[in-house]
Amino acid sequence: MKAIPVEAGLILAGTLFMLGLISVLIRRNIIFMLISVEIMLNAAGLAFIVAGARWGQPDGQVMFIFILTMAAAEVSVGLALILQLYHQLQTLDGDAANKMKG
Amino acid sequence: MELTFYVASAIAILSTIMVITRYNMVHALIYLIISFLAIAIVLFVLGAPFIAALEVIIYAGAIVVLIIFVIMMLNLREETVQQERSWLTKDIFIFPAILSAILLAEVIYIITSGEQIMLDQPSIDSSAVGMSLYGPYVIGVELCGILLMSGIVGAYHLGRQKKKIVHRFLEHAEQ
Amino acid sequence: MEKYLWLVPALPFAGALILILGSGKLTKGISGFIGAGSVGLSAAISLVLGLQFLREPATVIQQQLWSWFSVGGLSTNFALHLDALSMVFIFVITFVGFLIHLYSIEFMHDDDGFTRFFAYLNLFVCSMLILVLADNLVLMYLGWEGVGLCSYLLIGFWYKEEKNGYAARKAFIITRVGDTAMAIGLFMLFQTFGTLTIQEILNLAPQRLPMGSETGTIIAFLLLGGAVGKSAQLPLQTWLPDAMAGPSPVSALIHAATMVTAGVYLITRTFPLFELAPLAQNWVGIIGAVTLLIAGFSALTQFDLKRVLAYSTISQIGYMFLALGVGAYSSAIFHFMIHAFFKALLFLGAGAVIMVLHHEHDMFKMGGLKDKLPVIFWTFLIGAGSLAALPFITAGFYSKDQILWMALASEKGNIWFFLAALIGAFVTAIYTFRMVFLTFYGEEKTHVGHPVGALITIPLVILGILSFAAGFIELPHTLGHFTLFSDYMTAVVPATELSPGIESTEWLIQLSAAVLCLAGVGIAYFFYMKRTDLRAELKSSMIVTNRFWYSGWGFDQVYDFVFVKPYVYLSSINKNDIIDAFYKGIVSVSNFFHDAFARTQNGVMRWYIMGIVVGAIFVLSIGLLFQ
Amino acid sequence: MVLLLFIIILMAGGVVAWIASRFNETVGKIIALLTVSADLALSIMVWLNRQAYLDSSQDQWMMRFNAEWIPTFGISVSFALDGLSLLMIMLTFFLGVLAVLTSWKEIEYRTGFYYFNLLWVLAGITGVFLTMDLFLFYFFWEVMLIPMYFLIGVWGHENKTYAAYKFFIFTQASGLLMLLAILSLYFIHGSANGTYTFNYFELLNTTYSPEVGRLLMLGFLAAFVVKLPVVPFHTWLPDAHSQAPTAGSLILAGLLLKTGAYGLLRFVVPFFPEASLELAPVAMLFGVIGILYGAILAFSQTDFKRLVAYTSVSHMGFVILGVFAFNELAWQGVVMQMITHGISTGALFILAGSLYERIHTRDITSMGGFWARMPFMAVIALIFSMASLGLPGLGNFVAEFLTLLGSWSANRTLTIFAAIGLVGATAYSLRIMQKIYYGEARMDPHRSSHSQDLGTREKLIFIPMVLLIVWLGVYPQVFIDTAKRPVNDGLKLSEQKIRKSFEAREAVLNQKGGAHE
Repeated sequence: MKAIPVEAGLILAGTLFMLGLISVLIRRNIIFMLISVEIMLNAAGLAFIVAGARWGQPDGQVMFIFILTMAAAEVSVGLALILQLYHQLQTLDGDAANKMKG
Repeated sequence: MELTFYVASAIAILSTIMVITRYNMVHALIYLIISFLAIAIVLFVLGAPFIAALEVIIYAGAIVVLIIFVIMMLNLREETVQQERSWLTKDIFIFPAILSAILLAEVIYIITSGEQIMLDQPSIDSSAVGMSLYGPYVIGVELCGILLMSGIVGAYHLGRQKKKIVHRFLEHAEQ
Repeated sequence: MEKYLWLVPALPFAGALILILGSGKLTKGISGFIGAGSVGLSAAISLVLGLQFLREPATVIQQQLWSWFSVGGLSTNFALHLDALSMVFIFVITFVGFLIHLYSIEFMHDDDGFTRFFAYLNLFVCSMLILVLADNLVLMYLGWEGVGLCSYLLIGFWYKEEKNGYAARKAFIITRVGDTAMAIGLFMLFQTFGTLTIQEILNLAPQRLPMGSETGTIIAFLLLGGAVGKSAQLPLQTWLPDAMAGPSPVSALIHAATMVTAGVYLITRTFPLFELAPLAQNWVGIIGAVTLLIAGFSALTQFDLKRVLAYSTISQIGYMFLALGVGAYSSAIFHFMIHAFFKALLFLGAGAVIMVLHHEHDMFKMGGLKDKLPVIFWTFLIGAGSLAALPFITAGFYSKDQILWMALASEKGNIWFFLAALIGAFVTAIYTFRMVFLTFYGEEKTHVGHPVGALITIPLVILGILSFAAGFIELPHTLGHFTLFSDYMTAVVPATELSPGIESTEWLIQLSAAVLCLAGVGIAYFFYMKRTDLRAELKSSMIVTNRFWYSGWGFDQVYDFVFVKPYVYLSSINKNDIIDAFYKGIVSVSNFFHDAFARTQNGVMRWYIMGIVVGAIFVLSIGLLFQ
Repeated sequence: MVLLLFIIILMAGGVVAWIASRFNETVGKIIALLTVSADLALSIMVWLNRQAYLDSSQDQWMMRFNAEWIPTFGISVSFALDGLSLLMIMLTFFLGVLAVLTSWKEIEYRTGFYYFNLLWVLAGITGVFLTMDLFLFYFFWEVMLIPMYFLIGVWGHENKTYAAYKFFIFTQASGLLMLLAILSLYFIHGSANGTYTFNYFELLNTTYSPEVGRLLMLGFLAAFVVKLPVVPFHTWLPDAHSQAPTAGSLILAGLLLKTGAYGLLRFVVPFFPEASLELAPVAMLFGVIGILYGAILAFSQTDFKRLVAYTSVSHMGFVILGVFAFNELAWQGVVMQMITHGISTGALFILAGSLYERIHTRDITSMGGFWARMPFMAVIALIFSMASLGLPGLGNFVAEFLTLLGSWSANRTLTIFAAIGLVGATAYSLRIMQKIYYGEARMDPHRSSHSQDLGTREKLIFIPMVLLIVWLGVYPQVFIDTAKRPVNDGLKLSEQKIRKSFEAREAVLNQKGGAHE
């Protein structure tokens, strides 16, 4: 099996993470923001896997499972919040929910 | 194998770019599935077949389906796309892109500054992961259980369709 | 009788207390009776004591009342000490005080604050008695400040006029400046001697303080500071003319006869300290000489009757200081006593005139009162004669002549002191008779109200007799050589040492003084009786000098400019406390940052994420730069 | 036990008064009055028997009370009473009674809570004066702070919130520094001796290097100089004084400031005599600056209460001047100053309150000519403005005279400047008389028509104050004797400590010298 450099894996994770980040920053639609967060979480998980593969240890995969669990919980709560928001404000505009500004 | 990795990586990046530039939410989600699948391949290549499977099942399957359900529940139509088109202009990209580029450059610099190490470890099978999970990480598993539990309760509570004011600041908006 | 010494100050105090507590409930008759009666009783006691002292001048009566405070080596008592010197003072205070109380009963009769007036006046008499009877300097300081307070209250007695209040305040603050110097003197005395009892200090002084030592000189100067403040001498004299805002009996009692001579008492009392500091003693003389001239010339130009008398008081106290400066203590005290008689007489007379003329103070609007008010005229004339020191027949001549002689003849005297005193005498004669001629001669300019009653005339007559006759208890060598008073005073103060071989010139000096005095009267007669037309010409030719003298040599203006204005300015620009600005600054800085950070809390989620990103970039960059 | 009783009576009285006021306000007032009066009577009884108490103990302490509180941390409920604290608590209860009386009519809403706060402030102050456990001391320091904050913040005048915050932040910030110093002391003592305790008497024997001593002293000093207050930490005081209700100003000026002075005498100097000695010239300089600065500022104020507040700044300058003069005269002067200032300034604040009740303004430029209308009040004002300018025969003179006499031997130049402050005092005191009582009546008749002279209740307040200030002026010996032991012992203790540390240092030097030889 031909070896893949660690850097390549990490750069892929980093790039995906940055793309997710850009998306969070530019989107106003709150569902898109949620999707972007998923991308970022996934990228972070990927980085763990790369690191785990680097050392040949299962810990990276364990971490991925934890992240996965968290992502699942986050999505379910996040979607519930989106539903509420949409019912309350009749919009998916994340900026509309700014009543907590100082 | 190596080639597979690079191709899958390229597809993952490209499809993610497509995700973040779509106006239509369903299109974006389709691209997202592609991205997840590509990443699953990457994971497989990196010697984590079990995780690759989880990626496909939970990310590409469960999570995306959940989002699509919500989109259907909210009954979003063409006007959402129009709205998205008006929100997502070209210039809004500039500043976040610059910031992210800087960050990425720094990360890449940090990653590449060390000596090059090849990933040639054999794949770690699911039993090793399982041993680890229920061995040293058992506390984490318990905590995940609690998290999921509270996630379910929270989602149920928040998702109830009763017209209920969840926060005093929203009172005015409701009226 | 000695047992009852404490009654002398206590009686007026009790009177004051009753009057204060009973104010509003006592009738005027009772108030007057209590006021005058308590002082009268004091006067009677002091008269009896005085007779004893005349037989036995060296008597000393000590009376310890109670311990005031005793801390860390300082023990201060409420204790009285009566000796020949304080005897003269308590006699003058109680006796003149009593006469003035009598006078006031009629003078103040129509005033609303009748009871209040007598309460203050009694309190004053009490404080003044404590001042002169005090056995230690702290108690003396109590009396010293007490008279200051009463002076403040009485100058501002007619409180409805705001300017009276300001005059009172000015008097208090300026004397307080002197008092502060004196207080510092007390601190030094305590450090040097470990006690503040006067007699102990005086006994220890020659051992602890070598002749002309620095400490001794500073102490003497500080005490002089106190004396100068209270006695309205240069440079703290400016309060006295303004103090005339008070009722005339007050001016007579406080600002002529008693309180203003407290400085003379202080210096005489502590004369050994001054003897040990020749520099300071010389300055006492210099201050006296300069003050008597400045005040004399100022008196020449005044047109308010009472201000003339005020300046003349400053001038006469200058004479006393001059005498003290040349070591002629008994002469100073003698002049104090005589001055108390004739100046009280003049003020009371002036007060009567002013009352009769419906509160007219301007001499140029008076005139022709000679026949209308004969008793006042004659007694006033005696007083004026005494003030001008008309030769041979008036008491003032004998007391002032002694000072003139001592200024030259004493070992510490010199020709400049003498010349100053001589010129002063000349000026005194001019302004005194200018006053007499303007007030009583010429044609009547203001309508004369109802004539004065017995309670006013009797004190005038008694004081008139005293101003005339009291001089004969001390006659110079050339004229009978009768030295009752100076013999009496030797129990307390030493006789003045004369320069050798000067005795023979005494008659010459007396002659020159007499001639100058008469010349002064003549000049006053010429300008104010004979050739009144020349007056305006003279005035216009000397308009600048006139104005300068009229304003009391510009001291008020200078002080105003140097002290008062800067203080008020400094105070008013800093009304809101510049230091608070610092704390307010802290507040506004934190408010600024609060506003700045609050703005980032804008509720837009992406903005927060942006913050995280920027933070991450920052941290990573720092890490990369300093790895 | 009596010592504990002093505080418990007040605290319990406060709670009972609060509850009672819910049903009947007058009953609440009467309970408050009785509570403080009981304490006053109790303290006077102790005072009258002071000789017996002194005879029964071998040192300056007349009474002690000790009980465990949190033994694990060495915290105990520990009280002790000596002459100094006795004088202070008598003053506390005396002014406390007056404070209750002045509030009788002034407080119109939430009366019960008001009296609760008032009594708890007094309890806190009493605790500060009595406690001998530093932890408890800090506790009481806070107890007096928080109710005071409410007194200002709830019942104050137009700008009360600002003033209350300012007061709270200043005292709290400085108090935290003190807490830091207390804790450091606790740990230093504990690590050196093995016993961790907050006990005053134990901590008194702590030894530390001069540098540490200096730092710790600054911690304590911070709390006390802010409370005192010393320029430039005084700016909370004019605001707090002028905005507080009359009783609040009375307690602030009369008692709260004294806790600062008391702390200097009780803690700063005995704990850190060496460091204090080093600091003395600077501290005295600040005292003199305070005297002069306060006098100058008082002169230009137009708000009566603000004016009086600045006179407090000026008078408290004498306290710090005297404390750092380190001799018996000055310290006795300081003790006298604490008492007399409490009475004279307190009286001026009550006068301001009485005027405010009548004409609803504190602006002295709009007053004038009140002598004719209110002669009795004018006499009272005269007496207390004379007291504040230091007229002999009234208490303040004795205090200032002794302080200056003592500080003269410590530092001449500064004493001269401090004495000049007396002239400044004359200027501002007479300004009070001039602006308020002299001159023609300036208020328009419509507003001042109901301005009558003092009533019976007010006379009942002022006459004891006048008697006391005169007593302090002409026969202060009893008070001086009461404070004699603590003052002398405190000075002796500090002197011993300084000598010991000098000897120790010399020994070290000698050793070093020996090594060189």
